[in-house]
Amino acid sequence: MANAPKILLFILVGLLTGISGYTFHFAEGFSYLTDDPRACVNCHVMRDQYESWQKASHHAVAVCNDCHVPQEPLARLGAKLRNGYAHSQAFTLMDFHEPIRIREVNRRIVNDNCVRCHSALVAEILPHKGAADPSWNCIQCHTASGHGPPR
Amino acid sequence: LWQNIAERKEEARQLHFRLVELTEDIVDPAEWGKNFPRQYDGYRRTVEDTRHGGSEAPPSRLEKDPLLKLIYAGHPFAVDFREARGHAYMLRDQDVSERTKRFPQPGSCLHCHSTPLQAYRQHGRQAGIGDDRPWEQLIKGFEILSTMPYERARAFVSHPVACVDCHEPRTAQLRVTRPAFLIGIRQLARSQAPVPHLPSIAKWRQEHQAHLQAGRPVPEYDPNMLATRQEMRSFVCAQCHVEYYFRKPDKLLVYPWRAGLQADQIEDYYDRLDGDGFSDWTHAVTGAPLLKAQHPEFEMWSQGIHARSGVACADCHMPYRREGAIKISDHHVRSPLRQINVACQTCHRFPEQELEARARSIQERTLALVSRTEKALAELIEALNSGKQRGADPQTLARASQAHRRAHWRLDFVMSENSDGFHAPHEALRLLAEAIDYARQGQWAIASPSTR
Amino acid sequence: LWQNIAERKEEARQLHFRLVELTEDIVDPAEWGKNFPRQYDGYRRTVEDTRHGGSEAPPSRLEKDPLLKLIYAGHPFAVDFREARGHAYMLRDQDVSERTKRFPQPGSCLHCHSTPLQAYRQHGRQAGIGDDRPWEQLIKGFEILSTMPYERARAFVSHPVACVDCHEPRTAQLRVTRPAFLIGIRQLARSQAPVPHLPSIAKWRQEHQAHLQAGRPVPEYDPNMLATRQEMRSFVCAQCHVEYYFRKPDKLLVYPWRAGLQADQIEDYYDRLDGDGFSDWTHAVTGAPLLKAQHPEFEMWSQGIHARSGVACADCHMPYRREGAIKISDHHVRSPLRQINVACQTCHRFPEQELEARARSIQERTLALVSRTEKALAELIEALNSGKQRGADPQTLARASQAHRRAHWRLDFVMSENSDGFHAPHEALRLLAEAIDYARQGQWAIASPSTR
Ligand code: HEC
Ligand code: HEC
Ligand code: HEC
Ligand code: HEC
Ligand code: HEC
Ligand code: HEC
Ligand code: HEC
Ligand code: HEC
Ligand code: HEC
Ligand code: HEC
Ligand code: HEC
Ligand code: HEC
Ligand code: HEC
Ligand code: HEC
Ligand SMILES: [Ca+2]
Ligand SMILES: [Ca+2]
Repeated sequence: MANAPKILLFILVGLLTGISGYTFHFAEGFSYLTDDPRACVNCHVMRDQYESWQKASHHAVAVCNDCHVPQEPLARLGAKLRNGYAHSQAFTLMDFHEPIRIREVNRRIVNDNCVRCHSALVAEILPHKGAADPSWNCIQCHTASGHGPPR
Repeated sequence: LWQNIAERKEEARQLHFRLVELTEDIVDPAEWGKNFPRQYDGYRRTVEDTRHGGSEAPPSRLEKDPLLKLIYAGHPFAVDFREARGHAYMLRDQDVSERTKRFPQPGSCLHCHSTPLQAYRQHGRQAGIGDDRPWEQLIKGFEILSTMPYERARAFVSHPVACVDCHEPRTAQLRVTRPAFLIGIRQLARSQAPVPHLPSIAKWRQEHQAHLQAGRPVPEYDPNMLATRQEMRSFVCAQCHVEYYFRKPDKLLVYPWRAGLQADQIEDYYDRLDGDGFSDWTHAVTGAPLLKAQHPEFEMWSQGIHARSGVACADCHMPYRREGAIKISDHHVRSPLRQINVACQTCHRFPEQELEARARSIQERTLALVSRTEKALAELIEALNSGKQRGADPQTLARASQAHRRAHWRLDFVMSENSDGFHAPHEALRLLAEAIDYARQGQWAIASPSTR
Repeated sequence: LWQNIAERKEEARQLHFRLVELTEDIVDPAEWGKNFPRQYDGYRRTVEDTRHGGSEAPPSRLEKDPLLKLIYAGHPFAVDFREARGHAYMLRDQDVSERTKRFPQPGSCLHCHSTPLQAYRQHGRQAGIGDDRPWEQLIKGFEILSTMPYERARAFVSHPVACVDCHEPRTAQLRVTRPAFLIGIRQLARSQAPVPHLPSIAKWRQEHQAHLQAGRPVPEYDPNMLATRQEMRSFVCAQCHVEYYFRKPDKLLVYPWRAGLQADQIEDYYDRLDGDGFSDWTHAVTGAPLLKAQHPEFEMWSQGIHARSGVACADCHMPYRREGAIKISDHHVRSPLRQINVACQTCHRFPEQELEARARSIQERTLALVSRTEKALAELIEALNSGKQRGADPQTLARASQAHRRAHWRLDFVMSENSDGFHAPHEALRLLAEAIDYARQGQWAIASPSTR
């Protein structure tokens, strides 16, 4: 992956949130934009998910961004922006719901990623109305795929 | 971009070749099987019935539990009542049952033991309702066929439940087709009864309110249009696995959901029906006007924690299974405890024996309490009988008789539900506890005038 | 933000400083609080009682439910019986209860309402048992203090439950210290009763068998050595939240687990005790020899799905909560429904309102059946009373009296358990159903001789 878009993104995020570059650097914001799972665990509140990911069935085949970020470049950028903003805000205010719960939009992203990798296998069971059918949800049954069973 | 994704998704779905062009008129599952061989294979395996093999008829519940003859005295169930088995047998088991052979039955019985859709349409058409009014046509045919004598109606159907009953032929999408269900679920939607497990009904109710307030015409709740896919995965079963009764006097099949799905709500509905209340039959010993409960799986499931958690019938009874490179729904509908690994372990990360032990311990607690309740009910029947012999006063007898109705309904609701309590463990025990209380109160009512 | 992150990173590294060298003799939680300020903060907040504020005494259950005076007639509970509240109040609430003020009670009461460890040791020592035999010393002191009159024993204790009761002073590791529990759990281990939720006992039993077969001496089950950490997270509570009785005649405290933890097994134990059976008191109206159940939380939890799934008391009542970068156990022990997000959502992915609704619906079904059972029991009491007045034959009265004992035990077991059924919903309803059956059978027994 080229570095240019990341830097651009970083500036954008900085502008959006009014965070100084230094702050974001300290928060290892750069690494947040990479695919290295350790980037996420820079924040201790992500520790549970990091550790549970390591123990779950996918740790050898998928890193955080394989599941949590859309793979189409444009959507990818959009999601990173949106989530970067949400993340900075949550982290600054520290007013988020605990335990942390995935948002509906982000769940949809994850779901699309399940299908992306497993499309052949699940071809017959996909929603008949395509992605427009909001009721279908791999995670409903496979809660444990990303992060193992709940504690 | 959107287009892109949508296209690829569509592409991903086109895996199987369509060898046959399926239409409404193709009822034979073998034809469907040409397009969907894996599902057809599973479907056919319902002959390998879970517990009761390919024998002539499955074991009698009356022999296993001798009190049942007393409890059902005067009802055809006291003559023949057996275990359920695989879907492949549904039509045959009805034909050979003493309940159809020795008692006059209506065509209504076939609604859930065959594929009557074509016959309904055809009779509606013959009654002069054109294909341009499909709903009216269907309902008309349903009414005509259901109110015929069983033997006459029987000639118009030939298959047990078939693909076309649950699937739209062109897309194979899930659908519901049974008139009594379509009417029943409308009435449920129109009721006030809370249904937290059926989100599309809650949504329809809101819109319904909005329509009413705006003075707009109010469309009925239509599951085929509005239900979520997850709801459909239960509704297809709720076409048949439900409590029902035959309307008087024409014996048309009705699902009693106008006041809700809970046993108490259904009882309430029956108590008010036709002004002075409905009863299926009069108990041969006590003369009490009783209700017969039949397989309320859908109603019971609705009271349970699985329904509340969005777990559908198909999740457990038709779980996905991997066949080579593809994942399909197991069409060999049967007890989930026969394949706990696919039916339960995706959601519950416990060993198979442990999960089986959990289900069994729920069932054992329930069955032990069922026997206890049966004993109480049998003693009430005896007390009522001897009270009548002794010439107890009519008021006393009426009180005891009312208790008999209440107790019988609750016991029967649990006993004729086929999961032995698993679908809603807490609710099942609540009903049994109430049944015991009513039965024993009835007994006491008989005894008390002479002791007070 | 910068500041924020820096702080958090700092926190993450921080362990606690040991300001005080803690020993067995340091009972005062304030001292412990110097090393563990966060846990101490939580502990102190048990004065902010969940539901019943800091008032002089929490609401009376006798006033809320008038039938209770009849049901407990003749027992101190008919005089004063209140809601539980936070741990901080345990000693005070016992002191001011009419149950200690108006009835002679033994020192046994203090076992669970104070920190008696030091006093036990001291009395053991004074009785001549040296520090080299700590177990004997502890048990001796326990026996001496427990069999004293309450007022005398009271002078030797001063704190409600304290850190030292659940934690080893040097390492802060969990431990259990209550003699009645240590003895009770040994007896449970020696029994045959299945305990699938307590793996270390199952393991000990196997080893026990092996020792026996090899003719080796058999060490007793010792939870402090053998229990898993997850078991310890329930055992610390099971030191007190359990059914108990006072041995006759010396009133020593005993946990009745020799035949198992289930209500039926405990009843069985009582029925056989001392040859002709044990009873706590004689009912003032019926004369039946009854059992009093007290807060069997541990026993009830043991029958539930959470215990089977390895969920401990502390998971729900002392959940981990994040304080900065550190996760600590919430020492403000209280109702989990006050903080569903930390108490339940770590395991259940449903919204808070939904989880609360699930718990409440279990409680509502249970409480509705509790009232139904109370009515049945009250009617039995009335029937037995009028039977006695009428001079019914002794055999009839004995049968009804036995039914009273069975029914009362089951109702009381559910009613005096403090989760309103949540800890084991299915088991609670089973017991109530049986209670109704026994109560009404007793009624019938009184009525039937004259009607048969
Ligand atoms: C700057 C610290 C930090 C970093 C780095 C971080 N997170 Fe988070 N994350 C948080 C906080 C704080 C929340 C809670 C926000 C909320 O719930 O509103 C959160 C919530 C989430 C959520 C759930 C909430 C939602 O919006 O759906 C997901 C998914 C998530 N993070 C994924 C990731 C991934 C993937 C990475 C690495 C690529 C990552 N996080 C890196 C702090 C961080
Ligand atoms: C194989 C796919 C997959 C991978 C890889 C993955 N996750 Fe997730 N993650 C999920 C799913 C699925 C959920 C939602 C779980 C649910 O809704 O039941 C989730 C939820 C989350 C949440 C929200 C918490 C919650 O329980 O709702 C966070 C935060 C998160 N993931 C962070 C991470 C981080 C950090 C990594 C990498 C260390 C990671 N994830 C790797 C699939 C994955
Ligand atoms: C980056 C690609 C990728 C993504 C994204 C992904 N998977 Fe997988 N998944 C794999 C691979 C590779 C395997 C192991 C090989 C196999 O069995 O196909 C696997 C295995 C599995 C398995 C079988 C093992 C198990 O966990 O029991 C399941 C179920 C599964 N995935 C579900 C999901 C779900 C649900 C999601 C979305 C939350 C998801 N996958 C996302 C690549 C992926
Ligand atoms: C509302 C749907 C429905 C209707 C109407 C219906 N059945 Fe059934 N029937 C079922 C279902 C579902 C089962 C399987 C569950 C069970 O055995 O309780 C079943 C099982 C049976 C069985 C096998 C088990 C047994 O009870 O012996 C017989 C025989 C039977 N039905 C006969 C009849 C007859 C006769 C009628 C008409 C009087 C009838 N059915 C009407 C749905 C229905
Ligand atoms: C057209 C009506 C109808 C529909 C639709 C239907 N069933 Fe049945 N089902 C029956 C009848 C009738 C029987 C009893 C057959 C017999 O005993 O001969 C039965 C039997 C069963 C049995 C017992 C099988 C055994 O091996 O013991 C199960 C389990 C079952 N059905 C589940 C389901 C599920 C799940 C669905 C939906 C996916 C469903 N049914 C849909 C009518 C129906
Ligand atoms: C969470 C899993 C689950 C769900 C959801 C579920 N069931 Fe069941 N069902 C079971 C289990 C377990 C049994 C007991 C099977 C046994 O005893 O072998 C059972 C038993 C049955 C039986 C009797 C089967 C027999 O062998 O006689 C029928 C019929 C049935 N269910 C129909 C339904 C219908 C209809 C629905 C939806 C309205 C439903 N089930 C929802 C798990 C489930
Ligand atoms: C209603 C429940 C349910 C839903 C929804 C669901 N699955 Fe599954 N899935 C299952 C079950 C059950 C199995 C186990 C099948 C087996 O072992 O034969 C499974 C197996 C799998 C496997 C592993 C196959 C193997 O053993 O290698 C993958 C991968 C998978 N599912 C992906 C998905 C994806 C992607 C989605 C969303 C499109 C999805 N699933 C939706 C129930 C579900
Ligand atoms: C009693 C109802 C019922 C009957 C009868 C039935 N199916 Fe299904 N079928 C289902 C359900 C439920 C699903 C799961 C659909 C979903 O999740 O959207 C399904 C799914 C399917 C699918 C989609 C892929 C999959 O496996 O999930 C195909 C194709 C299919 N069925 C073909 C058939 C054929 C062919 C027949 C007749 C031989 C048949 N069905 C009979 C209920 C039924
Ligand atoms: C699609 C998911 C799913 C499937 C499949 C499923 N369950 Fe459950 N089950 C749940 C959920 C959700 C709960 C509610 C408790 C919770 O939140 O964990 C639950 C609760 C339970 C409970 C405790 C509730 C009670 O009534 O005591 C038992 C026991 C249980 N399930 C057994 C089974 C068995 C046996 C099967 C297979 C026949 C099964 N489940 C299939 C999701 C599922
Ligand atoms: C085995 C441990 C144990 C013993 C012994 C014990 N208690 Fe308690 N006590 C508890 C627990 C636990 C609670 C809180 C739960 C409850 O209220 O049921 C409690 C609550 C109380 C309360 C407040 C609620 C109420 O019932 O009014 C009083 C007062 C009380 N006990 C008095 C006594 C007296 C007097 C004795 C001796 C006769 C005694 N206790 C013996 C454990 C015990
Ligand atoms: C030394 C005995 C003892 C121990 C150990 C103990 N408790 Fe208690 N607990 C009591 C007594 C006594 C009360 C009642 C206090 C009162 O009402 O004055 C009580 C009250 C409670 C209450 C009611 C609080 C409220 O706010 O209404 C809860 C909840 C509780 N205990 C849970 C626990 C849990 C969980 C544990 C273990 C982590 C535990 N207890 C350990 C004796 C004990
Ligand atoms: C799965 C969660 C869970 C577990 C495990 C659990 N409890 Fe509870 N407990 C509850 C809930 C929920 C309530 C009901 C609280 C309410 O009504 O406000 C409750 C109520 C109580 C109460 C009464 C509290 C009050 O406010 O009066 C006591 C005491 C108690 N539990 C002790 C225990 C003990 C001791 C154990 C272990 C043996 C235990 N609990 C295990 C969830 C749990
Ligand atoms: C009724 C029992 C009980 C009492 C009293 C009690 N604790 Fe705890 N404590 C626990 C339990 C349970 C844990 C969880 C331990 C574990 O999981 O290993 C715990 C954990 C701890 C820990 C480990 C860190 C953590 O938070 O998980 C510390 C330190 C601690 N307690 C200190 C104290 C202090 C200081 C006091 C007195 C002010 C105290 N405790 C009183 C039951 C108790
Ligand atoms: C540490 C994990 C854990 C915690 C904490 C927990 N639960 Fe559960 N719960 C489970 C498990 C495991 C089951 C069994 C079903 C299953 O396998 O999902 C269950 C089952 C249930 C059920 C269905 C069983 C029944 O008896 O109907 C309900 C309701 C429930 N939990 C509510 C709660 C509530 C409310 C809380 C918080 C007070 C809570 N749980 C805390 C793990 C947990
Ligand atoms: Ca009926
Ligand atoms: Ca007792």
